[in-house]
Amino acid sequence: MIRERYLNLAIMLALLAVPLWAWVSDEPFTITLATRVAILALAGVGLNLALGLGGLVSLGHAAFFGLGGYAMGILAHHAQTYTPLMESPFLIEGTKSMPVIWLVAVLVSALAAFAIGLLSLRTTGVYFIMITLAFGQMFYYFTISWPAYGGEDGLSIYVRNGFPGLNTLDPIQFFGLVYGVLALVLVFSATLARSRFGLALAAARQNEERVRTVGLDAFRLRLMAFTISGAITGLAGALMADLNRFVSPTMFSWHMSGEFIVFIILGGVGRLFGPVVGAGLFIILEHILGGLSEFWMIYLGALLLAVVLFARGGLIGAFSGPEVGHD
Amino acid sequence: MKFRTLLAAASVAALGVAAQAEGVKVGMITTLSGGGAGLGIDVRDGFLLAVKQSGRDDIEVVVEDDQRKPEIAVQLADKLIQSEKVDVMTGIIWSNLAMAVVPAATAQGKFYLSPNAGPSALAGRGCHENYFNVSWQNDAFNEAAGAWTSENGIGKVFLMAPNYPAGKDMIAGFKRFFKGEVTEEVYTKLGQQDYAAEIAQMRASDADLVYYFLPGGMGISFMKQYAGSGADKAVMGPAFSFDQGILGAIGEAALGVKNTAHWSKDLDVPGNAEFVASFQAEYGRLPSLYAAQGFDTGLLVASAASKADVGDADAFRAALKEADFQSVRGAFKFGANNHPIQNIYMREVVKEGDIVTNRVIGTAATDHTDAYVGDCKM
Amino acid sequence: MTDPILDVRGVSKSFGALQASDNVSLNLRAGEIHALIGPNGAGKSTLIKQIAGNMRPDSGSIWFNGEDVTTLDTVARARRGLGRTFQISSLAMEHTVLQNVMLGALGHDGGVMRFFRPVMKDHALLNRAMAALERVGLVDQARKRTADLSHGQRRQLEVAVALTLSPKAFVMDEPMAGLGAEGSRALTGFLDTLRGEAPILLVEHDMDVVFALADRISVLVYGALIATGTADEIRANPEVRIAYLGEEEDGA
Amino acid sequence: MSILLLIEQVLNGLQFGLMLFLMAAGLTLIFGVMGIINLAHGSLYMVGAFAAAGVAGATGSFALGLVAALAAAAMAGAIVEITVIRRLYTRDHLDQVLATFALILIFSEGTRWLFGSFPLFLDVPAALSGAVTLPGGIEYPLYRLAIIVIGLAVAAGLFWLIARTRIGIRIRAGESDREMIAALGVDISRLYTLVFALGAALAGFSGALVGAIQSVQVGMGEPVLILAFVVIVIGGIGSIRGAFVGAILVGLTDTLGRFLLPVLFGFVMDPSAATSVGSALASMLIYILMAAVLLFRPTGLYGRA
Repeated sequence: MIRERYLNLAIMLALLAVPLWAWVSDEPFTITLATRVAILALAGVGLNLALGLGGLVSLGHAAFFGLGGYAMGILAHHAQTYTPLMESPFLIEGTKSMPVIWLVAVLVSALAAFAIGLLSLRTTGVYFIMITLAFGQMFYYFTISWPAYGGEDGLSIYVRNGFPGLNTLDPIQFFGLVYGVLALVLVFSATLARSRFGLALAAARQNEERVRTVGLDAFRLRLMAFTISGAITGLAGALMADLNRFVSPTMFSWHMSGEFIVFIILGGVGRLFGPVVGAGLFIILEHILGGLSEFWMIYLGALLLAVVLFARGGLIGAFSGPEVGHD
Repeated sequence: MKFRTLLAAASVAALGVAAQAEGVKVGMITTLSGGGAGLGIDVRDGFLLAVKQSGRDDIEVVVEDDQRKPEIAVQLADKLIQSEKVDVMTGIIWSNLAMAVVPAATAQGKFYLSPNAGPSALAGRGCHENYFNVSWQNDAFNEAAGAWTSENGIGKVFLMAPNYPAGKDMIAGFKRFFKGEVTEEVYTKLGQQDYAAEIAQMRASDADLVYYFLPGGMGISFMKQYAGSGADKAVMGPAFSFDQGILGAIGEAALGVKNTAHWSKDLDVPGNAEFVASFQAEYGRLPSLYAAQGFDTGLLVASAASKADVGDADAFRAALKEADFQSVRGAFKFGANNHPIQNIYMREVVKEGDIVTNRVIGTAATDHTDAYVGDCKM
Repeated sequence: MTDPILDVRGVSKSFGALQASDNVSLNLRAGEIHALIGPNGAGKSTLIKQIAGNMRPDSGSIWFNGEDVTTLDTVARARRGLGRTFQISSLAMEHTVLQNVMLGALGHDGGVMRFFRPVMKDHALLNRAMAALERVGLVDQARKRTADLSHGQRRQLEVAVALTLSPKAFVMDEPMAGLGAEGSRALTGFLDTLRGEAPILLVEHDMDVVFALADRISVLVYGALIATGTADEIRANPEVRIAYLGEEEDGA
Repeated sequence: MSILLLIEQVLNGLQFGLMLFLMAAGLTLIFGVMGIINLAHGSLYMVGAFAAAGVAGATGSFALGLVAALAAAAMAGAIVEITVIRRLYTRDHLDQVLATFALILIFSEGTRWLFGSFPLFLDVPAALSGAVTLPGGIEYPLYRLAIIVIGLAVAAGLFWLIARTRIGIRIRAGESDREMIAALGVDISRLYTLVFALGAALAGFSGALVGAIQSVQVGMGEPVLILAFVVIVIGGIGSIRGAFVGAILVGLTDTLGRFLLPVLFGFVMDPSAATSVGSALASMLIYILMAAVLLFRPTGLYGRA
């Protein structure tokens, strides 16, 4: 058994080494794949705050992923066409600057998560799963039938947005940026888990009655967790949109929400680096299995089933043994 | 997602093909799994059949499955361009996927040949010298249908399409050439499967004709429900809801329905009968509209490859623009915006033996060109 | 006489035909241990739930520290200083022992929306938490996972968590349940010293404990209070003897 | 817009709702008795439709197709219960979501592997084709009328089964206390397999019925699945009566919303924008309904707290 800390370090190094190797050997597509892993991992890390730490099984996180994506799409679209976002009561222009877009993406998805959380956290268990799913679908159908920003066609952004001091069009530099964001969010996530809030949230997951009996409001804790979680997933959405230079309603589809959960499960529920491992494994499988058979999703399904039924700790659990309490 | 089909033979010299700097590498992104996979499979099979029949061994095709997800398509495009270093791209079935992939691909200097789908944005202001549409502009079949409807003295029409951009394009196309009155215009939810509410409206309407665009399963559901509803209005639509793959699922409910298309398997033009026979021999099923488009796209690549070296982009582009191949649709050439100028035919669903299929009954539009060519500044 | 800290006034609660609380009035004064006894199914748990805020009475009111708290929920009552322990241990089982008392300290401090400083290095909270563990004698177990504690240790931890809150009153639902003779004796001694800090409403089955600790005893039968008084008064009460003590002897 | 048209639309909503009920009843039964959240319920619907299309295509008999749909879906359900679901009873909802999500992938791609990518043909039986004239002069498709009748009959049958039969008593007992029923000496795992197969058969049956008027294709179960979830959440998970009321509510809301919203918006904006905005809103209407219900009753209309 390996200490989880060293395993985490190895994971981050591997995620860095693969694209660097690809950069040296001029395999830009591998860098793109690694970037995709990092972004999906980021979305998973966001969900894991709600799901792993808070025990909130959200089947609607695609809503925040999509909102982040559309925050990028809409801002960049207006900048690209030189049309203002709105003129009255005050002028808002589009932008091609990543930091601004990220900020908007985080704020918008946090706001949405707060509103959705306010309604859906009144419910628990299956009701919570289903109502988050329904909210996700609401966004999905809304974007499809809302004509202003392309409807089902989505929005294409021809040139990747800029970040001060970097050439984001260069795959390895964009990867570096995404990797940096992922690392920061992982640190934040670890800090959060060890903070006062993290302690109380984790306790609320295990025993709501206990938390209430010491005078802490479990609902408020969960609402905050859900909001932060949504914000991070929204940030991932903005990055994904920039990777693809494209946004569309499929970012809101419930399959997306399902895949986020799959990352977490493959890696190991509640593990800080679970989503990173899960996303990596998912992308690798997609490529290996996809190369073997047109019906690769059957094998993916079978593997997923096997992990759920027989390997509950996920991949990290298999290597580092059962989880130990944070202290 | 890698279905690599290597058609390059072992030795160029052994087969005596004129020495060229390099062959053409084609990257095909199409839908091979999930919903709508039938269309992609037909395009792929038609394309590969054309390449095979061309006898050229310098065309290599890499086929990838986009699962009908735009994100996947974009990633595959990155892969084909960055990793496989293809020269020509093709294969995308859906407008929204095309909008995601094509602008970026052409901006990176790749050729893109559309074997299906022609969003208006790519025909007008967003046109590009490296983008060739070998199928149709989205509005085309509908414009022809609108013209035909007016010419045949039908005055009142009920219009229906899903509430998404392609649906609205199609309805706009019909209205552009239709001179009569639109009594109702209904937009349904994308993916909707139950049309009882809309059919009730149709029966209550005083329109003479129901014109609708509902691709894939939506069209199947609608037609089956319409036929059982007792509604007696004539029905018409673009060919997408009445193509071979779909008629099998609708069955006799579709008999008599008119639809517009640029191709039909009974179309009497040189090469078409041979195409239908060879496709059937190769794959054991009747070719669809999509197979025909894939086939023509394959012919186009082969014709351009025989005229120019793909390394010389200007020469290759000129060779593509000549469209010097025997289209299974008959006369075919590219307009100023690299979109087809072609005939659009009116077809009727008939029964041949046990098989429900289409028959050409007339020409709805001759040498039809799209409405956006004027917006294209190329 | 000082106002009671906790004052239950004419509380009734029924589930369909079952009258779980029948116009119950009782109070808890500073410095006392008030034991609530009654046969199984007498409605003790239902009454405790209404006092702690898990359940709203159909009629009547509950006053805490001079304030009507009838409509307030558990969280609000806890924040006003109601320290409760459960009949069946209710702890965060995956957390360590220390983390559980830290949670209590956090509840007392109230500043939970803090995201960056590691909570387990927060000295103010740690001191409060460790002091509580010290008092119940669990310091040596601080780093253990709560799920790995023995049954008795969990009961001690429950009390420790309640202590971290520095409550104005304790409500303890059978804290001795499942403890061995040794543990029971230790806890009895501890509760005896605790009453000076805050009064205790004690639900308990063990009559020896009740008679040893309680300043006053209330007897609940079929949802209704049949008697309240000192240990001697209760012992002497014929109604209690018939309805409760007699039955207890038969049943035991 | 005439009053007759409105009545016809109400009938359509009713029919849609009853169809949803068949799906939702199985889902809610399985949840109520076993506490299992089954995302793969839509796959069983698809299995039913494909089995019906396959058998009806081969034999020419719609009735045989229906029988095949019931058998195939029940069998698939039983196999799934024995191999997978059985291991999930003691797990949390997260594992159930994941495992049944995996089952969706396996079922969908497996069906495509067996039947290919093109939609299958399944038609309304000749005896039920065409339309009938109802009192008041409404012409209504006979097949949809048949669906209404069948849906009501199945609903009545289910209520009877739950309330009156020995199986129903066991189901209700299992619902309230798993250990108690095991103590009574009832073979709990057989009961669970039976209930799961019954739910699956209901899904397969509705898949086959709907397959005759819709497209029989891979992935057809998913939109219906999500609607069925909305239904049982509105009705209260585990309650058959809730599923019935929820299904009718969703059916009517969706159908009438699609029809009326564009008309309503037509009063305040131009027709083209009105249809666009109206249908956009209509597609979200049932989710709004669901959110509204949960706002006031977090466990649904007939849910237990």
